[in-house]
Amino acid sequence: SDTTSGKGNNNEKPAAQKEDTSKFPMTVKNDGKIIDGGVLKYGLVSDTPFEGTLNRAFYQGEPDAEVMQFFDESLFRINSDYEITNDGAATYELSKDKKTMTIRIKDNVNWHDGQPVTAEDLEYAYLVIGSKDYTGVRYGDALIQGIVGMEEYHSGKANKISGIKVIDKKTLTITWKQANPSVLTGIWAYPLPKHYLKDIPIKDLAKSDKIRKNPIGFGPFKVKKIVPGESVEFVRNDDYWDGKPKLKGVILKVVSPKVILQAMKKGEIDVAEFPTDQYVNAKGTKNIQFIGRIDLAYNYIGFKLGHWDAKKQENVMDNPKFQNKKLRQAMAYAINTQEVADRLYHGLRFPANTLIPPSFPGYHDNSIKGYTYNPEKAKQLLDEAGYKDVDGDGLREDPNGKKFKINFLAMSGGDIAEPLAKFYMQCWKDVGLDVQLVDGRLAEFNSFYDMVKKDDPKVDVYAAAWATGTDVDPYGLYGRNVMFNYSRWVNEKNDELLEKGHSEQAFDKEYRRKIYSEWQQLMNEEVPVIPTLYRFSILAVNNRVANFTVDPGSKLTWKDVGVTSEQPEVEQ
Amino acid sequence: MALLNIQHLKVYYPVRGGFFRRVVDHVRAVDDVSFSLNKGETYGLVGESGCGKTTTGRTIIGLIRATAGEVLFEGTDLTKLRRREFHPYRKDIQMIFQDPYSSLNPRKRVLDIVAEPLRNFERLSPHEERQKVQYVLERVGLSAESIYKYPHEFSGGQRQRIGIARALTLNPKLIIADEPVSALDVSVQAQVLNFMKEIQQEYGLTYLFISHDLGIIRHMCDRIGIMYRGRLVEEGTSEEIFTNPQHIYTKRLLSAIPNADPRERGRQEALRREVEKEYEQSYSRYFDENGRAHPLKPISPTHSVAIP
Amino acid sequence: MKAEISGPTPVGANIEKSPSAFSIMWREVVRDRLALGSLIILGILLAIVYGVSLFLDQEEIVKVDFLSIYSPPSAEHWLGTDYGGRDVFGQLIIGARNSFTIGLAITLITGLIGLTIGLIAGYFGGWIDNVIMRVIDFILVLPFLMLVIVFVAIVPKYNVLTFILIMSAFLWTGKARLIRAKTLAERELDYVSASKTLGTPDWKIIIFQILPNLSSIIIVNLTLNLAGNIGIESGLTYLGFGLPESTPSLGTLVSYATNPDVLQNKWWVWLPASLLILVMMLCINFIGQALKRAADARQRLG
Amino acid sequence: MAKQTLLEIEGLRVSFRIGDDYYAAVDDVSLAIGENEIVALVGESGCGKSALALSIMGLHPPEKTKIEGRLHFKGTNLLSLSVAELNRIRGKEIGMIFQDPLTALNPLMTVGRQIEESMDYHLRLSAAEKKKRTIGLLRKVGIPEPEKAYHRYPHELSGGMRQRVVIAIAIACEPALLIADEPTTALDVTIQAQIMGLLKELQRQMKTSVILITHDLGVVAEMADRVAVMYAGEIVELADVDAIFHRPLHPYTRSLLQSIPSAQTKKERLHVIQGIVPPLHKLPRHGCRFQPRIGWIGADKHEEEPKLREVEPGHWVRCTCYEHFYFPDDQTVGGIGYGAS
Amino acid sequence: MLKFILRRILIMIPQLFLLSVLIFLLAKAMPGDALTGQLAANPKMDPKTLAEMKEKLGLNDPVHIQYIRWVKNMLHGDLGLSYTHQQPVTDLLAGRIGNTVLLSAAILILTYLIAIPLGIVSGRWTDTWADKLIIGYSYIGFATPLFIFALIMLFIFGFHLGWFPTGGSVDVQVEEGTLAYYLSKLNHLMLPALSGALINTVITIQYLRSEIVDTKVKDFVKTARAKGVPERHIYWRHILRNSFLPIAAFLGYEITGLIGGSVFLESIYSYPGLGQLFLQSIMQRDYSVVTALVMISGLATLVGTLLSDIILSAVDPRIRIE
Ligand SMILES: Nc1ncnc2c1ncn2[C@@H]1O[C@H](COP(=O)(O)OP(=O)(O)OP(=O)(O)O)[C@@H](O)[C@H]1O
Ligand SMILES: Nc1ncnc2c1ncn2[C@@H]1O[C@H](COP(=O)(O)OP(=O)(O)OP(=O)(O)O)[C@@H](O)[C@H]1O
Ligand SMILES: [Mg+2]
Ligand SMILES: [Mg+2]
Repeated sequence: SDTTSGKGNNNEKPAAQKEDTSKFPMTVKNDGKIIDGGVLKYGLVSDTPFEGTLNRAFYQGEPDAEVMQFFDESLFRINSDYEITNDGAATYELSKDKKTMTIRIKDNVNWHDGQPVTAEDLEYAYLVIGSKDYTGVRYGDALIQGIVGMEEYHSGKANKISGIKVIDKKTLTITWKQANPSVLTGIWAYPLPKHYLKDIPIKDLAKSDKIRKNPIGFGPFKVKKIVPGESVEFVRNDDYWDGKPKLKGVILKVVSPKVILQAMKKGEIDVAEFPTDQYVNAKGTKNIQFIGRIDLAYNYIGFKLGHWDAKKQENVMDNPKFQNKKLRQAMAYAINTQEVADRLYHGLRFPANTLIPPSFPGYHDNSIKGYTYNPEKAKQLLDEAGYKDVDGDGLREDPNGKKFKINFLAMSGGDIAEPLAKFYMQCWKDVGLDVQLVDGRLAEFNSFYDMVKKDDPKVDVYAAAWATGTDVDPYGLYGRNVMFNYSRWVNEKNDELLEKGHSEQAFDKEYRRKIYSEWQQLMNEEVPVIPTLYRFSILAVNNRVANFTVDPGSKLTWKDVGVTSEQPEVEQ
Repeated sequence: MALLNIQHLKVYYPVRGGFFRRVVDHVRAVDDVSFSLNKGETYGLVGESGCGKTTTGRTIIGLIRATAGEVLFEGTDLTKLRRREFHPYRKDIQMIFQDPYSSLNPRKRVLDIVAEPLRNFERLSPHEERQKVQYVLERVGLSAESIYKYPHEFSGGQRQRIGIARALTLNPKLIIADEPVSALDVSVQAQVLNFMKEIQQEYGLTYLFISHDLGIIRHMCDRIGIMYRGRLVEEGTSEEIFTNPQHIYTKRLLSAIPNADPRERGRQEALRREVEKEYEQSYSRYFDENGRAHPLKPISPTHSVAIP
Repeated sequence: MKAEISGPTPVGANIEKSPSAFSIMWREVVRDRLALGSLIILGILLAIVYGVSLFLDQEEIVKVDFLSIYSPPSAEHWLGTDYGGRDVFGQLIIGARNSFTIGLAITLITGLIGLTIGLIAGYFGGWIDNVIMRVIDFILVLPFLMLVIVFVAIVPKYNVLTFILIMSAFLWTGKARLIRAKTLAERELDYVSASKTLGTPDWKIIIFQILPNLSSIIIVNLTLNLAGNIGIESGLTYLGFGLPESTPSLGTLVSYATNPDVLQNKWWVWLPASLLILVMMLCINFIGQALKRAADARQRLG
Repeated sequence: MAKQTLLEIEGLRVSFRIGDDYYAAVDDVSLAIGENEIVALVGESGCGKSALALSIMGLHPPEKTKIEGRLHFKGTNLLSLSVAELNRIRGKEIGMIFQDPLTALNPLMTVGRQIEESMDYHLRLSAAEKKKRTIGLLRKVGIPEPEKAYHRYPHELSGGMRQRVVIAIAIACEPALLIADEPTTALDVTIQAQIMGLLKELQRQMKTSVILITHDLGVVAEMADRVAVMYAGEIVELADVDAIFHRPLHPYTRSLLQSIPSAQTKKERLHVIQGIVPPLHKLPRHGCRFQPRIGWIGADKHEEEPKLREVEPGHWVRCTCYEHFYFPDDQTVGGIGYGAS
Repeated sequence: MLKFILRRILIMIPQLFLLSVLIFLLAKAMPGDALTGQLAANPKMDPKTLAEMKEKLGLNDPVHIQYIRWVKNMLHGDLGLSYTHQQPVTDLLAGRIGNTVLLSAAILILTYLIAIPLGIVSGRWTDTWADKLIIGYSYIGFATPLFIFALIMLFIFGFHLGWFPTGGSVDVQVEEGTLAYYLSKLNHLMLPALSGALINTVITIQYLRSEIVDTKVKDFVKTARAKGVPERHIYWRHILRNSFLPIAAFLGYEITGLIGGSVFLESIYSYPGLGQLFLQSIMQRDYSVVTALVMISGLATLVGTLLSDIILSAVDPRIRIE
């Protein structure tokens, strides 16, 4: 509830590292026999209706993605590192120089209206996103802008993208200006049904009925009926390329997080992403199981070290207040993240050690110890750095003997926000640091980012979170020329490592792993931001559901999910 | 010389209507009225409800702005004065109100009520002020300790006397009495009327006495003006009006008064029928095509009638 | 009749005999057992709340203690703790103090604004009245809740003071209308005309003549309003636009109940605050009803 | 007075609850109304005239009033009737005209409907008949263009017209008894004259009896057959109209007559009745209630428990003090400092 | 009549204009814009594209230009584009307004259905136990926050007893236009409407009661009794009609209250309507939606007051509307 974005814009099933999943299974346990013609009720847990922009190229809210998972999917399946495989509706091949990818769509992949999914459909998706009439946000992606000829097309100089070639009905190639290993996780592989949408001008696509009311895809279920914003009825797509789904249909309903537990207990909902703050109360419920995975996200506390020079498009590290590494380290040691994780989050979060979460099992460096709670160490570091209590008020002064006051910006929202912020401040106070909330209150989401983005001088330290997406590359968050590097920390070693991390060489997984391990160590040493917590996301599943998993390595998909009884189990 | 001389006084109230609530018409509450009051006399203004008596009185004292015409008080036209300039004249003209209940602020003690004009016009020490208030109160027949009481502790007649005391504190020359007793019970009414006569003599007051009760008018007034729809239809001494009415409206008004002698019942009824008949027959002779009275014409030095 | 000036009567003797608006109201409240009981209860409550809060350290109370999250009532925490391990009883006391102070402040500020504007509009009438009424009409059509939310999002420093000011900015209109209507009626009464003819300036008439006559209506209205204003911030808190948690209020405690678990299983967090609001509102209401009767002579008990 | 008695009031006492106690506003009133006669009730404000009238109609709120005594109307005691039974008499047998025509009519109902309403319950008539009868009534009470007036709302009529409507309502079912509570007080003299004429005319036509409540002695003189003078809840004098005006006995009656200025004859001085009518809860409960207002008549001249006594045929007076009454010469402005409640 | 309505509409124009300026400036003054949320969600976004999008949305123009454009579009029935919904605001509202109107209407109807009998009982038989009970209810209702009450209702009737559905406005499986569809809508409506009405009604009850208490001692009621009108007709024809007038006059402001209440009810009952949309939009800084919603609710209030006046003039002959 305190994150910026929920879960990022990934739809693929993220994997969790095996050793971390002990807390939750990833797949439901149900040995019953799947009945024929079962209908599953899926709860979309949200305070608000889903927006209903049911198209991969245009949607913005996470709820829409949850709706889309039933009827539309990527051409590729992925492995546990979120890299594309050849098990999906299409296969791929990279050229020698790693700049060109050839994509072949399988023959039996058809849209819900019976038309085949073609190479042109995928090209059309790129044409839509790259169009200057395009109203969505996907053009911002570096991988899309990096396609040869994309800029020309976008500025209107060309009417095709020269880097995308349709070879035949089911084959196309995409060429990038530079080789970047991120294509394996970040390639856009959602075709648009051109035959269905081509008559609608691109600028009107997002509001068209063909996307909002009668969307089609090639996924395991077809949309039968939508009650805008609140529910969707899906029926089985008998023509699904991967075989006939086991469920006859799915009913998706928006459920308020306030009542989801009740709804699960009553069996009104079979499957739902479960709000973590209610997990404690739900724990013992007999008729449901919880399965979980580690999110592609982490919470952190950032130090404001400089500002963003918009003209030069560059971060400038010019704020002296936190330039002393020891001060930053001390503040990291001072906070008891373990206690937060255990008490406030009841174990649904756990202390973070690096800036690449364990949900990237191939890249997360578990050997880094991070900053575990150690107030003595913190005090020692502060003493070393010259922050001592000279006037005896219990609070440390800066090396010049002046009052040292730290302004902490934290975001409101949810029950936990306030005590969490309070707790951090108390921790810091315990080591003698005077930390106050900016404006004396938690900042509401928009004000928060307003202040952080604009490098408001009122802010010294801020607590935020990042969703990483499925691409492990941290450049977009910590690069020198990246606006989202909110701490404004710049460092040459960092530049070098990040550059190497998405070079052609990095297609070598081992190499990449080494580079990112180095980077994690660097960040751990320099602490421009303190990673605080990783998180689980959990789903509640009624006992009658079988074959449901959140394990991306598993071969199970929605097609395999079934129910083992007509009626859901109900809590007595 | 007349103390007060009203010349062609007109007071119109705007009537709003139409799309933008603009003024579309006027209620001619007072429509060209002229009369004058001599020092020491009581001039009675009578007429049916809504004929403009109150408006006339309130215009004279400056509560309502005149639309046209002059109100000459000792030669000064009050209607032309600005707020500031009017201030000194407030001392000379005072008003007695109809309702003794609403004309005294229920939240004020008698002392504050009666001293209000003193505080506006004279700078007195609290002690002097209290002495003066007690003096006037005793003049109107209320005991000295009443100054610490509130109006609701008094009967209607006593309240009316407090109102009179308040009007008297500044030694006014003219008092406008708008139906001063119509809210009072018969017995109390007599009290106030007697009293008003007494103080008139003592202070040499001039009254503009407004009422619709002809019995009271006859009892109180030296001269009488009969008003009808914003105009005077007849003016004369009390005797002339009551014994020799000329205008049909006056006659009708007089005949409508119930006769307090049961033996006169039949005669009174006959008279009434007769006047009514005449009224119907000769209506057009007395009123113009708009139903308004004609300008007054003198038929004797003291008696004027609105006839063409 | 001979006038004899008797010496001035001593002032004290008669003064208690003349019932002022206040003494009438007082009498009415005392006579009504329900109102008297309410007054006593309210008085005790407020004495406790303001008294105890003197000894409580707000910093200490809002201090997060993860070791005792949601602990049920015990000797240490009389009313248990909330999800931050903070003592509910302390929050209740300080919250009640804050809420009552907020309610009172809003009531007084809106009362003052409404009174001034209502008196001016009602007394002078004409275009002044017209302009004021148009402004009031305008404010009345504003979607209150929505605009408050927008305001809350805008103000740079959001604390008790700004909250009071924002609420007051919207809530004075009703009072202004009421006072204006009453002033209009009062203005027609002859005592106002009398004052005018006696040469009293307008401002004096407004303040010293009309205002005292509106006092009972004002007191009644303010009392009944106070009842409504005590829980005023709870709705906003529920929507996430209430006061910061570091400023405990009854509304904050009550809106914890939106967490279904708290609502069902942790009664000690929200129920005492809800009951306290209820009791305070009822007490004030009962007193207000008695005052209302006092203001309306027809309904007086005696 | 050979006429048959229509309504007989016997020992009526009407008390109102103030606080926890009951106070009598009407006390020991006995009065018989004969057929086709007009009996006037006069007296100052607050002496119980309306309270008496409303108790005949059964219009006092039962939870606040106590009514004792007997009210025989055509042989039934009105006080023993249930509301439903009373409703069969109200409007049909007894009609009432209220004082203030501004408030006595329902502002949301057309005049026609309000008149018809009483026919709904008392007469079996079709809608058309009712309308016809109503228009007839409107014409009868002298409303011009009755067909149009039928559809008018009260606020569209002038005060005089409204009072006519109120009268039309009261006589809609041709009641045997009409109670008119100050029917002309709110009206101008000319209109008052018309209404008086109308009432008398109606009374003659319909042979109804009328209880006329007023404090205007002129109206009494013109209208009434008999007069009951009330003071402080009691009838102090009851006699023919001629006797009241030419041979008044009770000091109160005599004082009243002396205190009214008349348009017919000019008096130099008006008589002032000292003091005021005491409010309900301060009424003296024993002795002559008028005694405080004629202080110059010694206490010994009053009866201890004054009773209404017939001093000549048809002329009744309460208390013996009338025998000793005289008007003092040295009239002052009125009781100084007296009467603060 | 027509003229009156026209004049009222003319008066509404400056009010709406002021409202539009106010809300526009406020919206601009709020921290963050429609893109703020996107940034956080989409870290891979390139700043150039961002600037481009800002430009495209016209967020870089001077405020007055933005205002004029906004008003102009609005006058053409174009309320702008919802950034988060990728949909014209008009379409967006069209999809939701039905629900809110339905809910509000249901609350209004229930409010009166509850208030009228209770108000009558309590006003007619004052000081009886029934009256005391009703007054007690009205005090408690007055002191109970709507959202708490709605939650409790939801838990009791939605979950514990299971009488009503716990979210949404209609079942997805029922065929549109069939009887089952309307029944399902009604079924979903009942609980939120009832919760809203039970709280909303207390003010009306108190109002009605005191009106009845005042009206029943009026002279014309005495006149009616003197006519021999039976008690129940006295109430129906004389007392109640007169007592309802001030309630009719209140309708306009009632609507403002309903709009506020819908924010709570819709979010608790997951009932997709304008209130919920407002909350969502303000969080996401979807200004075109926020401004449109505020304008609409302002307009609704104005129309409500107009409606009050028309109703009032229909029932009260003293108020004549030329
Ligand atoms: N403020 C006002 N606005 C519009 N019309 C008014 C106003 N005051 C009085 N009038 C009208 O002016 C006319 C004269 O009114 P005014 O009060 O002077 O009559 P009046 O003779 O004193 O009557 P009454 O005997 O009832 O007191 C009436 O028709 C009245 O309706
Ligand atoms: N409902 C009531 N409750 C208490 N006291 C009442 C009630 N109605 C009348 N009274 C009192 O009873 C006394 C007689 O009142 P009533 O109305 O009968 O007088 P009245 O002779 O009709 O006077 P008026 O001429 O003013 O109408 C008065 O003192 C009055 O205050
Ligand atoms: Mg007048
Ligand atoms: Mg009476």
